[in-house]
Amino acid sequence: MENLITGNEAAAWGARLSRVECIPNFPITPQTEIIETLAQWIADGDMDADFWTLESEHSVLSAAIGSEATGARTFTATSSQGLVLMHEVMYIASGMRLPFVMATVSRGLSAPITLWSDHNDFLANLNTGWLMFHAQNNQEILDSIIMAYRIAEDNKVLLPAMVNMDGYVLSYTKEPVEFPAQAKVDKFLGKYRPKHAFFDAKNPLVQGPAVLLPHDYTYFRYQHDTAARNALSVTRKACEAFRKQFGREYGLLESYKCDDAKTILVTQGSISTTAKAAVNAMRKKGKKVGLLRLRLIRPWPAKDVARELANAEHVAVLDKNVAPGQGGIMSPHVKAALFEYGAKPIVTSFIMGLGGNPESVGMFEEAVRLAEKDKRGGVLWLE
Amino acid sequence: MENLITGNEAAAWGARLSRVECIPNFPITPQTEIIETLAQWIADGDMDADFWTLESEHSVLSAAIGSEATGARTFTATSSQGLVLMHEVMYIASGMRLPFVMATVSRGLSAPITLWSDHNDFLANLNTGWLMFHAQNNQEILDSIIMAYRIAEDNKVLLPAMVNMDGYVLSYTKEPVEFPAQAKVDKFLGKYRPKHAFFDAKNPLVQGPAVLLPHDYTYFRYQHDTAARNALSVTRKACEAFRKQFGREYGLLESYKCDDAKTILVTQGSISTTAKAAVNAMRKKGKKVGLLRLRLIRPWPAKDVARELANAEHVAVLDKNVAPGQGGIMSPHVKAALFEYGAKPIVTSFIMGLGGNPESVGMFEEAVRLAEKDKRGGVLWLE
Amino acid sequence: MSELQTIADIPKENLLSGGTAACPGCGSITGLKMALLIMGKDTVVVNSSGCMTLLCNYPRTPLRVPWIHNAIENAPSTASGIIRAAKRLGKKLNVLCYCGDGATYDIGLQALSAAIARNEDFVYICYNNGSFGNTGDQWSTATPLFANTTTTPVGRKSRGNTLSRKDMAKIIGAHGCYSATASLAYPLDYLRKVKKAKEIKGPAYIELLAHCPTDWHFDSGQGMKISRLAVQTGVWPLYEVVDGVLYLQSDKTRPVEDFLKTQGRFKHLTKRETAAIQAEVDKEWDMYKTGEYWKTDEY
Amino acid sequence: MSELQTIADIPKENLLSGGTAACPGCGSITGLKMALLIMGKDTVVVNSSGCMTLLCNYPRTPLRVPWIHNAIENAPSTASGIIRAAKRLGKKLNVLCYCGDGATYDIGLQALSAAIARNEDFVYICYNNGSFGNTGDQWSTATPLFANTTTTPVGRKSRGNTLSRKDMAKIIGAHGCYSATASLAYPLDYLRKVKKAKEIKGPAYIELLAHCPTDWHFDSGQGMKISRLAVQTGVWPLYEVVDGVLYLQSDKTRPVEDFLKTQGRFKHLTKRETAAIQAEVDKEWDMYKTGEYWKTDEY
Amino acid sequence: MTKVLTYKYDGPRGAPVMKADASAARVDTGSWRVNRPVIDLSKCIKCHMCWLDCPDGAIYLDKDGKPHVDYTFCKGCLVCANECPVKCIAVEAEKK
Amino acid sequence: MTKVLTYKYDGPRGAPVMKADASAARVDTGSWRVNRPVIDLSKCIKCHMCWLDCPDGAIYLDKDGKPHVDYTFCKGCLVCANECPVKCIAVEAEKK
Amino acid sequence: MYKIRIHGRGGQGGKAASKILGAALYLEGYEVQDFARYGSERRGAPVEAFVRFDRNPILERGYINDPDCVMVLDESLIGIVDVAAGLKKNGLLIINTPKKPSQFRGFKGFRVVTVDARSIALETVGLPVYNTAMLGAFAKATNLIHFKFVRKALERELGKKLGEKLIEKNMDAVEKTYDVTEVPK
Amino acid sequence: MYKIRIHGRGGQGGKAASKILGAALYLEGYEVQDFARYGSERRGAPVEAFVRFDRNPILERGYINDPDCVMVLDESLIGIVDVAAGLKKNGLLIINTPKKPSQFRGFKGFRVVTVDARSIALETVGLPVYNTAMLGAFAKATNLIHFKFVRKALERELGKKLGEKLIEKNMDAVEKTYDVTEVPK
Ligand SMILES: Cc1ncc(C[n+]2csc(CCOP(=O)(O)OP(=O)(O)O)c2C)c(N)n1
Ligand SMILES: Cc1ncc(C[n+]2csc(CCOP(=O)(O)OP(=O)(O)O)c2C)c(N)n1
Ligand code: SF4
Ligand code: SF4
Ligand code: SF4
Ligand code: SF4
Ligand code: SF4
Ligand code: SF4
Ligand SMILES: [Mg+2]
Ligand SMILES: [Mg+2]
Repeated sequence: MENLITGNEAAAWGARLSRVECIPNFPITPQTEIIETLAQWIADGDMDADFWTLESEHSVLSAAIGSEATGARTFTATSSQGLVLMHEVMYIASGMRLPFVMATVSRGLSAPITLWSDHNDFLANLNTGWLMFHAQNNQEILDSIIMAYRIAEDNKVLLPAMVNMDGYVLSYTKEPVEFPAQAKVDKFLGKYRPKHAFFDAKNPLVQGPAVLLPHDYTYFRYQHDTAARNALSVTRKACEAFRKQFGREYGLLESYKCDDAKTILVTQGSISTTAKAAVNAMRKKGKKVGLLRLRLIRPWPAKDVARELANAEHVAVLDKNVAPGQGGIMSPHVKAALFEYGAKPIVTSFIMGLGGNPESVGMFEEAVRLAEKDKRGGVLWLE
Repeated sequence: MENLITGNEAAAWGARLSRVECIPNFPITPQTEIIETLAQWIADGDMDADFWTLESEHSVLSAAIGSEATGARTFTATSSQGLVLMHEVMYIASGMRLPFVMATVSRGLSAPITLWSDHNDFLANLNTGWLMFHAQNNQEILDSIIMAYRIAEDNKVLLPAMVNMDGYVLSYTKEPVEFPAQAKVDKFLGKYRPKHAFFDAKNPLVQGPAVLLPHDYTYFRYQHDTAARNALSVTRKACEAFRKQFGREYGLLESYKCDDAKTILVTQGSISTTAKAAVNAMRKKGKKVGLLRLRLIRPWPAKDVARELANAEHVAVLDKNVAPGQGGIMSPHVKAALFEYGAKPIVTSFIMGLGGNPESVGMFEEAVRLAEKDKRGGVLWLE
Repeated sequence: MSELQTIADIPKENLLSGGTAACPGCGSITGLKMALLIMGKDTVVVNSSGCMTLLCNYPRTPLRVPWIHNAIENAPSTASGIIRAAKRLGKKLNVLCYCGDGATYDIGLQALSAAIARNEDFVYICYNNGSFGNTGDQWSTATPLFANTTTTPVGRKSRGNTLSRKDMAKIIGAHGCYSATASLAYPLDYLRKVKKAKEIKGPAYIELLAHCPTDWHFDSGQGMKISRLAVQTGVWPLYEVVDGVLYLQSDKTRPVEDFLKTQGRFKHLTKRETAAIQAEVDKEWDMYKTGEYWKTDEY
Repeated sequence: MSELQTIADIPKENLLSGGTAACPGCGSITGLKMALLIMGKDTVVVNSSGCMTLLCNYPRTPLRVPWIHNAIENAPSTASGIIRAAKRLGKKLNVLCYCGDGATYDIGLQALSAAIARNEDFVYICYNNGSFGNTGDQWSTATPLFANTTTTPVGRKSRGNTLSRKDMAKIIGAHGCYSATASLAYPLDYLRKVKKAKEIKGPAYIELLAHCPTDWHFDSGQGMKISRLAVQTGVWPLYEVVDGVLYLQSDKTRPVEDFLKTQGRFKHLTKRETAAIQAEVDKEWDMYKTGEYWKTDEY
Repeated sequence: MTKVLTYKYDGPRGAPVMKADASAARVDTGSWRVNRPVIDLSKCIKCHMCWLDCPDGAIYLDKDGKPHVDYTFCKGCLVCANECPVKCIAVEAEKK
Repeated sequence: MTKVLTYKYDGPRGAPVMKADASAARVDTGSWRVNRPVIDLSKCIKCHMCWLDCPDGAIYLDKDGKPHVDYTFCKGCLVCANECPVKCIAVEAEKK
Repeated sequence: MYKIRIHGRGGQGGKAASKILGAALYLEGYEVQDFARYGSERRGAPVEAFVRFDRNPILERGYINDPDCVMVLDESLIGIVDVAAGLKKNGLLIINTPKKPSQFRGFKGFRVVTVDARSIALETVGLPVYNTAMLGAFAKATNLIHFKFVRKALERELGKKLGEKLIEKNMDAVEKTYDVTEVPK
Repeated sequence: MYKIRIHGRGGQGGKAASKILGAALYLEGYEVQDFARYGSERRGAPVEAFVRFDRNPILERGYINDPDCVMVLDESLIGIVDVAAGLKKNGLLIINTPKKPSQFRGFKGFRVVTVDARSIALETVGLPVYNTAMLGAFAKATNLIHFKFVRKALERELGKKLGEKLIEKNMDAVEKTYDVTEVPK
């Protein structure tokens, strides 16, 4: 089955097909359509799950922790102010090793307040210990949510996962999306049967104890870090299984015409498809240009990133975000990866697309032009 | 005047000498002593300021925004869970360009919950657009708060600033601290007379409007970023003025015996002084070892960092924090700085000191030993 | 300011211009406009994220008084900073929080309750349109029973919102501070309450029913009529709580159906559901009339 | 479970061992221990950060029932997740939130109010030691008037806390749900309320005065006596609020001084200040006795 | 077209703050109107209910206390027409 | 001494979760005691108030319903001694 | 790739128009992307919606700066919004108006099509909903979509909301507009 | 650098002891760092405090693993806590106890000093506060601090809390302990 649906609907379908059991939620633009879609399905009896609106996103994530800690497959979604309001609890969800999935719909952060998309909200979570996936189109949103449950719930991982889409430009945009068959998804995912985190009067557990001995605390952080690193290979395997089952191919990264590229654009999210159009246009003009799309943001596949970029002369990292006083948030990670790898393309950092500032084929062409002129690795703002 | 005081008391003295007018607050270990000290001074009539406890740290920072937006010099302090609970409002405070100061007392994040210090809480703010200072001892805490007001309130900057100290090991530790004379501080700081953010019925302003045009939104982010970058030179000048006025020397970084060093340790916060003891011990044994202490974390003085490290063969970055699935939070920034600079020491990343895990002279010696053996730039956890 | 016996007594300086993004016939903006007539020029408006936030859409604002928007959940805390700073700096400013029901009943309740407990000197008006309006009509704890919203949708297996509205004005009244309900259809009553609230040293809370053509689904010109019916049917009793004692001001003279049938959000209601709402309202009014709750006093 | 007429009726299985970090004579842990006798084995305790959090100090716990600590402000929200999931998964579990006054009156009030408005089926016990205890005795909105705390310290220009306690049990009562006060010195009354709360389908709130030798400054053995005096002096009236109607259960038989003088946090009080506290208590009791607030019913 | 942004630093003016100068009054929301309220001043009793009730400040009073509609703002919600006690505000379809 | 940490991945067991097995009962808080409550069972009326009131679960009842103090836990708060209706719990200074 | 930008006002159904158009094109076998911008738009405020379609997968996203076709649901927007911004040379500009194309002098170099969708909608549907009627004009002007797919699309996107009768009436509007629309070469 | 670790129980004044000791040493002209660990410690639970002092600025921080001197405020801790952990060879171990040093067989290789601070405190101050009394023992055993600075330190750190009379009594305790403490070579 295929249909024309929005990114938000794709996320809702991802949750529905994953047979999530608990959906705590709170409205925020541009995410709201996800929960509205789920609400309508449940109201119509098309889906069976507990859906309840809490009084804030801090509480939403707290409730998700509660339901997941009890043993129910849990889903939620948020954006922007809601996501940063959850920040305290983000660390708690991952530190408690609770493998649920949250769809996030990127929107710029206040102040000043905006409704349009950029990645500052999503990237506020780089240190929270969550798995972070960033989708480029609606199909990938749906598929990634299903995959995210499989990866998160793997005993090698046991961590919560975010699946991000860009607000408006995906969340409210209809595209053709193919629906995996329910039976196949059921097989792909199985039931959630936690061994470590559940509530049961006969086997009573303490979840969330204080850990005041630094040695023990360090042990748990080490386990957490290892679990996150395990997600690299677990994701690889899940992608492979997914391809076998559903025919669509995903990886930690998407490398688009990088093999012989002299200049490579690095992007994430929905701007990547426009960037691919730009690559195609430039290729037509005979320019050796490629695109590296970051898909798995955490754990950070540093080696894979570096390997793809190592042979380029120029790399243009396009950050649809900004950390004032530092620059694009992803560019230091890309540079560090290259540094570790010992590769030395010239990396130009671009800041663009803030607060919904639109990208275009022309913008990526311009970025390539500017990057190829760059001798020292500068920072440029594009509009 | 000199006295033996704790880091928390030093922070309180910094606020007192800066003649702060509004102090919204909330208790959290190990910060509480700061507000307790201020409360007692006010109760005794030794200090004159409005001190009020709100019902959460989210509200504390919101109130700080309110008082600073009205035109009053504002101070607050927090730690750990409180700091991450403020996360949403952190972006708002800086986006509204409100120059107040918050002392933070580092403590590891939950889950699992701990009371002891690491830097995950402080470093959760790298993208928030705040100025971030990290002090190494009590004297520096006091001095940095005074300097932070001067830098924050500079028209070239107009951004809020955090001054961080490590919990327990500074916050609860007494050290000799010299007190700057009030009159000199008054001269150094002047009164706060905002031109952009105040409330007045005769000159009514709208603060915090929605900015729905991406172009305008981008403009404000650009201004914000420029303001933050301006803080590099403004801080340099403030340090110079401070030295002239008070005789103590500070910079963006502290370079300790780096000139001829083959191996350089990179640290921040209180572990730096122990690291210096280790450097001294190793120097005595004839090893060419140095220390680079990060003091201004945001804006990020990438060039200065790279310049100091450029000639070393080995760099050991000691992160008292961890981003699961990525590693030490500062190490990619250090590597990116070196990458931009084109320098190529081998950088070994160390994770240590989580949840209060203690450092020691021996640990730094071991780090140097391990770094010098490292050929490819690894990641190691030390305890 | 005189005694507000008639419209003639209302100051005529309008501090809120048109040209805003508010829907035609919006009760929420009407409530702000009216309140500012009384609050006057030396008032800082503190707004929580919601429909009113979009009034100030850079680079334009309809306001002639200071305004701050911080976030959705922190208007009272922001207000407390303003109040303290103004006092320190010797500025005479009234502080008016103007916040939606979502911000008041739900995500900002805590900041409000705390500011009241701290005895902050401010006026808080909750404009209650019964939903998260700005995000497009989602259920809040202020949404009435059975209302159709996008997160409590009517469907093959659902009859809309299953929960009763949180009784906010009474909850605030239980804090011991001034708490009142108001309706735009009784503007003099509303503005008298605003005036009282302004004059009180300390916190004062007013909850204004803010008809919302967009989410309640009615023609934009009908708002005042619907707000009047809310009072007349007893769905929205007018009262004041002073020192913990409730003074009832309105009377219940019509069946709730007269109110419900004016709005699309209730159009799915069966007779039985209408009767259930009637029963709930009757029960509440029994409490008023028999004084079970609080002492009641006729208007 | 029988009717709880005497201690003999209390189940004897203790679900909370010793060996914890709680101070000797701690009322808060006593309250938890007692409540669990009634709540029983199939109870999940949801705790907010506070003194009780340190009971479970890895790798040790005194508990024999499931426990979760999430953060300071979100126990009721966490609880709602547990309740929903347990229902879905077909697990029969009672959910008991056991939270401090800071977590209840202040930083977690919103989550609590919302969970009640959503009609979640849980028991919430607020153990009220009148301060942020775990951080070392800072003022909360549950701190009594004039109490000396580290953030409302007595000093050359200050007489301690200047604000009256938020009247939480009444505020919760105004939500329309079961709300009661309790004292450890009247354990059967307390446990009867716990039993009632457990049996109610939906939310039920109990506020327990939890004597705290450390912050109130008294000898650890005196706690029960002080808790008894709190009731006898009317500082801590025992009542239940059911369907919005308050049923008073205790009587005020002694001057407040008898209570105040037992604790270091009040030792600076002048006669006038004691009288002011007496006046405040008397005013509240006048309301009870004349029925101004709510209907009152003798115990 | 794609531009490289290079703003100069605007100091305090670069903060997202604006004067509360009712500048929205320059925004033409009159174009939203589908229906147009027209006051028949000959019947008007100057009760000012329309002035008070108008959500958009589109009714102003002249020196004599007579109400007038400012069609730049008036969104045509028709609250005024419905609430006028003497029904002297007529509704006309807006011609486009 | 400084160690390089290299834990293996412990799967679900690496989560900060523990059994609610009353393992704190192995912690000796009896050493905190300054004063020691001593029950005179001959006077005891088995009202069980001490059992109910003890904050630390340090009083247990034997088969006959007689209360005994478990001195491993008893912190010596003396609540029991104060609350015993027949005052049959004596207080002795803990000898160290 | 073919790109359409729709200008309307909040509440006039610009979003629905893009949805139905998108669905119809999708049913025709095109790769489709349809996108309605939501901002602070209220009833009456200017809003935009977009449709891209192609035989190949669509990579470009977001705001359409260079449409092949612009549809203006509300004539009064002209002058307030630069509706023709970026419209390709000789691009199609469909305006809901009783006026003649020749009365729109400002739009040089574009193919202006006018249609009195309002009147037709009132006549057929009985309500001032212009979006479906406009689809008829689009079909006529471009010859890109079949009626049967428009009907299917209508059923799919609005069937639940409107019910069979209204769908029928809307189809009447589509057909009627199709018939009366005059297309410049 | 000289490093002291103090073991006590919550409520016994270990923190105060480190404060007063720190202040006295500071007044003596040393660079000083004093640090009390706070954790979940309640009254009665084991707690630790630390003092470092030196003629040069102190760079090391945090927990003291290798003290020159350990003070044990509460004898009952021995066996529960490894009080001598890391104590330097021949390091000083001062224990508050009525017992003789010879009764502490476990502590080989250290200089054990015992002092019945409890009794002395009860006698002089009238309260079981052992911290000040222990300072007398430290002064005697190390000869590092002057009484006058102990008094000053007491006034500075606790003057507000105790008042003049109690300060005097505490000084009595210090002196008395000083006198009775026997120091092994
Ligand atoms: C933390 C956070 N969560 C969610 C939102 C999204 N949001 C913006 S306005 C709004 C609705 C507010 O509802 P209400 O207070 O009733 O005001 P109304 O929109 O009805 O005017 C919401 C949920 C937000 N801005 N911040
Ligand atoms: C967000 C956040 N802020 C502050 C704290 C610090 N904190 C931990 S426990 C506590 C006191 C809680 O007080 P209360 O709820 O009364 O419980 P008590 O400590 O008195 O048992 C505080 C403020 C925290 N853990 N999280
Ligand atoms: S949605 Fe309702 S409250 Fe919001 S602007 Fe429109 S009419 Fe007003
Ligand atoms: S501080 Fe008070 S509430 Fe906390 S553990 Fe000690 S006695 Fe109990
Ligand atoms: S129609 Fe509405 S906007 Fe226009 S004047 Fe009347 S009330 Fe005001
Ligand atoms: S409401 Fe009618 S009568 Fe009153 S002033 Fe307006 S137009 Fe005149
Ligand atoms: S003294 Fe306290 S801890 Fe010991 S048995 Fe009695 S009540 Fe329990
Ligand atoms: S309280 Fe006294 S009488 Fe009662 S059981 Fe205990 S020891 Fe016996
Ligand atoms: Mg609302
Ligand atoms: Mg408390």
